[in-house]
Amino acid sequence: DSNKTGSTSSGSKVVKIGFITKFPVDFYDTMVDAAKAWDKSEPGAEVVFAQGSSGTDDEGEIAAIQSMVSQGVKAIAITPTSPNVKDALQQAVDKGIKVVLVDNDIPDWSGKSAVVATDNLAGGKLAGQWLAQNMTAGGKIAILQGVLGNPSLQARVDGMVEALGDAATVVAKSPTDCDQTKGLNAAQDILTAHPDITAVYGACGPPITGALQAIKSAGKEGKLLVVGFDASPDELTAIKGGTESASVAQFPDKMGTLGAKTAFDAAMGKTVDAKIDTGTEMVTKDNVDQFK
Amino acid sequence: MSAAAVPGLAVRGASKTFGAVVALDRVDLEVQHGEVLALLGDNGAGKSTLIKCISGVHRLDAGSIEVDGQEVAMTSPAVARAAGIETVYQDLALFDNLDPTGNFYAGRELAGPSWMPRGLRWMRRADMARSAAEIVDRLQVSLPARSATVGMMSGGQRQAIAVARSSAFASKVVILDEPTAALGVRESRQVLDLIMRLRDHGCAVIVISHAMDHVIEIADRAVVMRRGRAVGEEIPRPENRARIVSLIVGGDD
Amino acid sequence: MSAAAVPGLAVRGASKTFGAVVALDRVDLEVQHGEVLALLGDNGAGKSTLIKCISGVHRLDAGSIEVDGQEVAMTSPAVARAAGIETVYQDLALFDNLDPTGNFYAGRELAGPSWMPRGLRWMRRADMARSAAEIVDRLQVSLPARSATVGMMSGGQRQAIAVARSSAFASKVVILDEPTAALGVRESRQVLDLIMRLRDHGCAVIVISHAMDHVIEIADRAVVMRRGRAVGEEIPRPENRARIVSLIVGGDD
Amino acid sequence: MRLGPVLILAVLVLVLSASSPYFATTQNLGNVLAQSAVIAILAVGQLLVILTRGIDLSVGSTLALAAVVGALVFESRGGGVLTICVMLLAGAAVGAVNGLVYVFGRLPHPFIITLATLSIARGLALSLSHGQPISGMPHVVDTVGGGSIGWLPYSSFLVAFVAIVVTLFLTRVVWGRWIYAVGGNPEGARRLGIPRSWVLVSVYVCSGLLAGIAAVVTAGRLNAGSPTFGQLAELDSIAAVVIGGASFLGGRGHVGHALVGALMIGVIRNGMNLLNIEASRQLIVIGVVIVLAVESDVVRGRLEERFRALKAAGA
Amino acid sequence: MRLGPVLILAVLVLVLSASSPYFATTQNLGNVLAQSAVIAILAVGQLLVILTRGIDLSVGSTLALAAVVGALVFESRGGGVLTICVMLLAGAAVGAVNGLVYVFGRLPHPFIITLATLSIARGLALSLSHGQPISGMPHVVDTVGGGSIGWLPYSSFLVAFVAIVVTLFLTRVVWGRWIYAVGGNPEGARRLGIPRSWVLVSVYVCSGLLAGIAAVVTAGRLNAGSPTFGQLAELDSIAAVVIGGASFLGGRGHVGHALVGALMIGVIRNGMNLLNIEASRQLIVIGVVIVLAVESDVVRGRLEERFRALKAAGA
Ligand SMILES: Nc1ncnc2c1ncn2[C@@H]1O[C@H](COP(=O)(O)OP(=O)(O)OP(=O)(O)O)[C@@H](O)[C@H]1O
Ligand SMILES: Nc1ncnc2c1ncn2[C@@H]1O[C@H](COP(=O)(O)OP(=O)(O)OP(=O)(O)O)[C@@H](O)[C@H]1O
Ligand SMILES: [Mg+2]
Ligand SMILES: [Mg+2]
Repeated sequence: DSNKTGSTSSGSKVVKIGFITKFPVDFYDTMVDAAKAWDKSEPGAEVVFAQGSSGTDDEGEIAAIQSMVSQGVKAIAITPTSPNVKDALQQAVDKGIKVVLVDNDIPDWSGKSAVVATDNLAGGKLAGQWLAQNMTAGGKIAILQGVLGNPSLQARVDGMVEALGDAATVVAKSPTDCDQTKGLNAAQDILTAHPDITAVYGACGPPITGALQAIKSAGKEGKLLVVGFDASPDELTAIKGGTESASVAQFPDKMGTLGAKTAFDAAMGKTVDAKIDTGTEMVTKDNVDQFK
Repeated sequence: MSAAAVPGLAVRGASKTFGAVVALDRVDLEVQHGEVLALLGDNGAGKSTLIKCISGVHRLDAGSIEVDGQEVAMTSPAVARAAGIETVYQDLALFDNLDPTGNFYAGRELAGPSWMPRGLRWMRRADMARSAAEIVDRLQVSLPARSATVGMMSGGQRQAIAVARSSAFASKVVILDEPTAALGVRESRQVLDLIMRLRDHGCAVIVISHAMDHVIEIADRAVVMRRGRAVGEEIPRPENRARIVSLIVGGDD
Repeated sequence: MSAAAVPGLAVRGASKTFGAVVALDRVDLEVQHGEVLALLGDNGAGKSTLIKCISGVHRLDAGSIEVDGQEVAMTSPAVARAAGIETVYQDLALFDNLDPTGNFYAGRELAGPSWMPRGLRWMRRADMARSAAEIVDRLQVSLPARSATVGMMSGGQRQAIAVARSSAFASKVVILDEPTAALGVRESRQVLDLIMRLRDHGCAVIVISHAMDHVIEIADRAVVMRRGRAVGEEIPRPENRARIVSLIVGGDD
Repeated sequence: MRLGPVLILAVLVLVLSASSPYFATTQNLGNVLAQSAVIAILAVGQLLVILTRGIDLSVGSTLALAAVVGALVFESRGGGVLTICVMLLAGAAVGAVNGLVYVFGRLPHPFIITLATLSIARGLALSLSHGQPISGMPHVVDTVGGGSIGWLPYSSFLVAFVAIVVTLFLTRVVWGRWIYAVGGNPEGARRLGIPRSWVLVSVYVCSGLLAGIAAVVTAGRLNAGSPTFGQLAELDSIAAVVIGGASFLGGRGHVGHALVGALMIGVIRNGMNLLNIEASRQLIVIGVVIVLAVESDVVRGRLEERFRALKAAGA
Repeated sequence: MRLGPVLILAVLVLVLSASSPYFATTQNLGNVLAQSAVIAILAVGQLLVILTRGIDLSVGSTLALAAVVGALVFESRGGGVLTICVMLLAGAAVGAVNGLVYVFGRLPHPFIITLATLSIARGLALSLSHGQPISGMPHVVDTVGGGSIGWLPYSSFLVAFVAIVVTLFLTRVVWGRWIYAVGGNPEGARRLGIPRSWVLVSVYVCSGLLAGIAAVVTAGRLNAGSPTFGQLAELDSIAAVVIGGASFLGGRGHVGHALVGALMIGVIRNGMNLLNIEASRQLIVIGVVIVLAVESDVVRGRLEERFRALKAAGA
């Protein structure tokens, strides 16, 4: 898949675009695959990719940005790990490189050409509304948080809690680092301390997959509302099987395509929309077949 | 030993156990300034334990230690050193990663300026190298390159460095735990001479040794330990040799 | 030494350098079965280096080693052991975390069944404890509790365990590097007796020692090393003592 | 073995029983055992390595790689026994690389090669799985990892089995004695003809094999093989061994140390979830409890010694 | 110091210059220096600790805590010098806790307390910042962290300054000698009246202080203080020291080792970004290159020795 990057260094008409994602997991891989597909369809562009090593690897992203600049890209599409990378991005902008933020915004930074993203807070609210509608009165909910210190994961929790209002009480909140095993452990413990909970919400996919396992071994499969965020392949299977109730889907492929395209357009000097919402949608058993 | 003089070092009622092992059992000991005391005994008799207690390495379970008539609470080796006690340990306590000079001056580096706290002073490395070389030369041990670390040196070379280190800084009391065990004929001779020089300078010297010839040659008095107790005292003279050996070996086994 | 007999151990043209230090310089050496050879020399003369090369710890830069007339490539201590060479090292090579029995049998545990590969056999712990106790008793060293680890033991106790370990398994060649340095009068006596028993059993024995009395008592022949060279050979008798000492110390310094 | 850490664990259990009504229920104790099983198994392997003065940073990544490889094999071939064998082999293979490169590459410290395989095995797991968790594990793996007899999880029997085998191996078998010898005096072991190199290789292979077993348990618990399994498990497993009371200096430690340490970590984490302590506070509490646990053992030991000395002086 | 690691670094640079046209540009070299600066500073602190046979796992969390505290102070009070002082103090304070608890709590190994503060400091940073990065740093911090003279980043001057000061301290000042002595023979140091306890405390304080300095650089580079700074920095910094060639056995190592190791890590990461190696492959390549680097130094050393022996035998 790196053939084109290797062979086109001589083609001078081709515009080089950098595409930087956080780290190698499914979500970003989908994004990268979509961007690669777009790259194939657009002969005037050559996309080079880079990744950090974790969801909070600011240093890794900055290193990636700097090496993109060294390689002479004309535009960068990036899923920023945090606002911390904005200085490095500003330096790129100062050199005339266009920057498109994908997946996460850096709110108070004016150097960006566009933001192509899901609104995580809105996604959280979507989940909160869905839960508020579907929960029985006086319900209790447990929250499996994501990675501590990650603003967009925090927004998913905040949005949900806000929209849930007082439709239910939050009885437990556990950190999971978006790790499957930790999600399982936390869910086991929560089910022990709060056998009467009626719903579980997770800020990312893996801990919810883990929690489903705990729910299954507690014999409560299908008796709890389980709502995740990401609609990862495993979640989709679970939703189809009826063990998970719903998940907030994002559209990483859309982000990939639109991110690369917007960056290319910006580099070519076209005007681009400042905010491109790739949207979120509630995936339930009813519409799960549309997501694959 | 004259009863009137204040002993340079006195140990009274020293006891020490390690778990189930009674290493010292109410031991009394006195050494005068200008006297060489030999501490004799079988392997495991408690000699090294006694001198480690005197040097502050171990703490006594009971008993007291006096230097020049003043009781000193030997809570750490630094206290003992400050009280004027210098020790050559049986395990040498060398720094394998440092060169002879570094070993020599460890803990009392030549450094300045003197108004700075000790640890923050600038080392006078050339001075240290020079005088270390002098003192080692005096013991007539052949060392490999000056800058080699002592970790690679031969058993005798290491022991010579340890002996030279303590004797050079001797003030009131010098303790040597088997100082010639690994030394050759000539090097042993030098160490024995050194011990006598220390005595002549008024140090109180305690020597542990299994070499009866050496003991007879240099010691003014010999205390024999057996199973943690001080079981007897003799003047080491050739004619007493058999008596001393039988004291060491013990009548009961 | 009869020229006709095949020597139990022969070293020919052994050379070894450590960086800039020439530790061995074309050393030749022969020991017959039933002979005790004393290896003498100043500190740093290269004695320990020579026996470490014979025992496979270091590799010779040049030269060869023969056991019973067969040249053996001493690539590791395991090879030397397999060739029937047992060694007591100057640094003892004890396992501080094991008890005396564990140290005693390290590398040749009593274990079965015999058709299993050595490493996978089940240890006969009671057997080992029993015979270890016997052999240690024979050296008449008093040890603290049987199950104590040797790390905490006195210098002499440790040396006694190391000597007992090697001598118990002696087959063709036994090498002892300063085996009595830390031992008391009685324990030294036992070790000297032990060496003579080994000789009587037909072992070729090499002893390194700085104690001239011991050498004169037990050695059949003495080779003197100086600065990495074998500089002379003498029969150790009281009347040769001065000659030997001057060989050791050397005329040139 | 020293009883200190066991006492501290007991105190911890008492405190938690008093502060949460759910803690001392059989269901929860089952949870604790299941949650600690993986760390315990990894810690036993780590103990073997630490006994020889080494360190194995790669256990977590090895676990992930073994789980992913197992899941791929199950996906394409099926078969419970085959899947398990493949996972164990994958673990042992990484261990063998660690051991062989460390010993025969004459590296100065195993930190380097195990840090490298920490990175390499994780990279391989991510490549092979394309960064995705692979769902589905054979029934036997699911049972081992997630099943239980009453409230006692199968995995705790597995831990007990591993602990007994390794204990017998360490205390009764010749090779086990050699492990202690190499840890106590590596050069001495060589001089006495102990095959030091192979002893060293073997402990890394064992550690890798045990990471493979831990992979079976993890994969069974989650019914999947994921490249993100076992992150930071190296720190957990080393911490378990050290908190349990084994020594970093080599040659001093028992399987019991690893188990007690692993249980202690499991109990602390479980207790905090039960007490619903806020996420960032949890980090603080864990740190404080770990130090207190080890420190109170130190204090206990010193008091005992002081007491004995006083008694001896008085007698 | 041994030249091996430097040679390996040189080879690495040559290989990368040949394979990427961007590598040997001044702009990129500036980037490499800036990217390595934080690891280098942390590695110098880690070196001091490793010289005394210790380990400091808390450096990354300490960095995060110092940066967050600094950002909070700047937010509420302003003032460049004040902010920097607060960051350095916060770092040194964590180091002091490490050192004091380790030494006076008589813990068997610093692994335990520094693992605890790894957790505690991260928890505090998250609590204080409510899990959010805090934007805004005084101009002087921004300059130190992100500014440059031509293509040479300010932070590389800071690294050079730190390296020179610590080198002089270690080789010329009495306390530095004591650090080597304590590392070479801790019990021997005590017997010779060296204040072993305070020497040990001091290296942890220095390591913490240097983590504070690293916090200034990081915060300046990113113009913010974030509780997620410095994750896994403990492994990076230890790796740098060990790859550079210092010994885990204590008392053997130089500042040069830490710098070369940090640069090597920085160069490898930069090179992989330039060559556009895929993320999961990067993990594999990093691991392989680290082992090759250390291994080739080992082989070089052995060849040299063999050669000398042959020459000696021939002579
Ligand atoms: N591993 C080593 N590396 C470097 N130099 C060494 C090493 N081993 C020994 N030497 C040096 O080689 C020389 C001979 O040392 P060796 O230990 O053989 O002496 P020795 O005759 O046994 O002396 P002693 O009577 O003091 O034990 C010494 O100068 C020593 O410093
Ligand atoms: N730190 C310790 N822990 C436990 N036991 C010890 C310790 N130090 C010494 N012992 C024991 O105390 C007894 C006395 O030992 P010590 O070292 O004082 O003997 P010694 O007279 O010096 O013998 P040697 O002549 O062999 O050096 C021995 O039985 C020894 O095993
Ligand atoms: Mg002694
Ligand atoms: Mg020798």
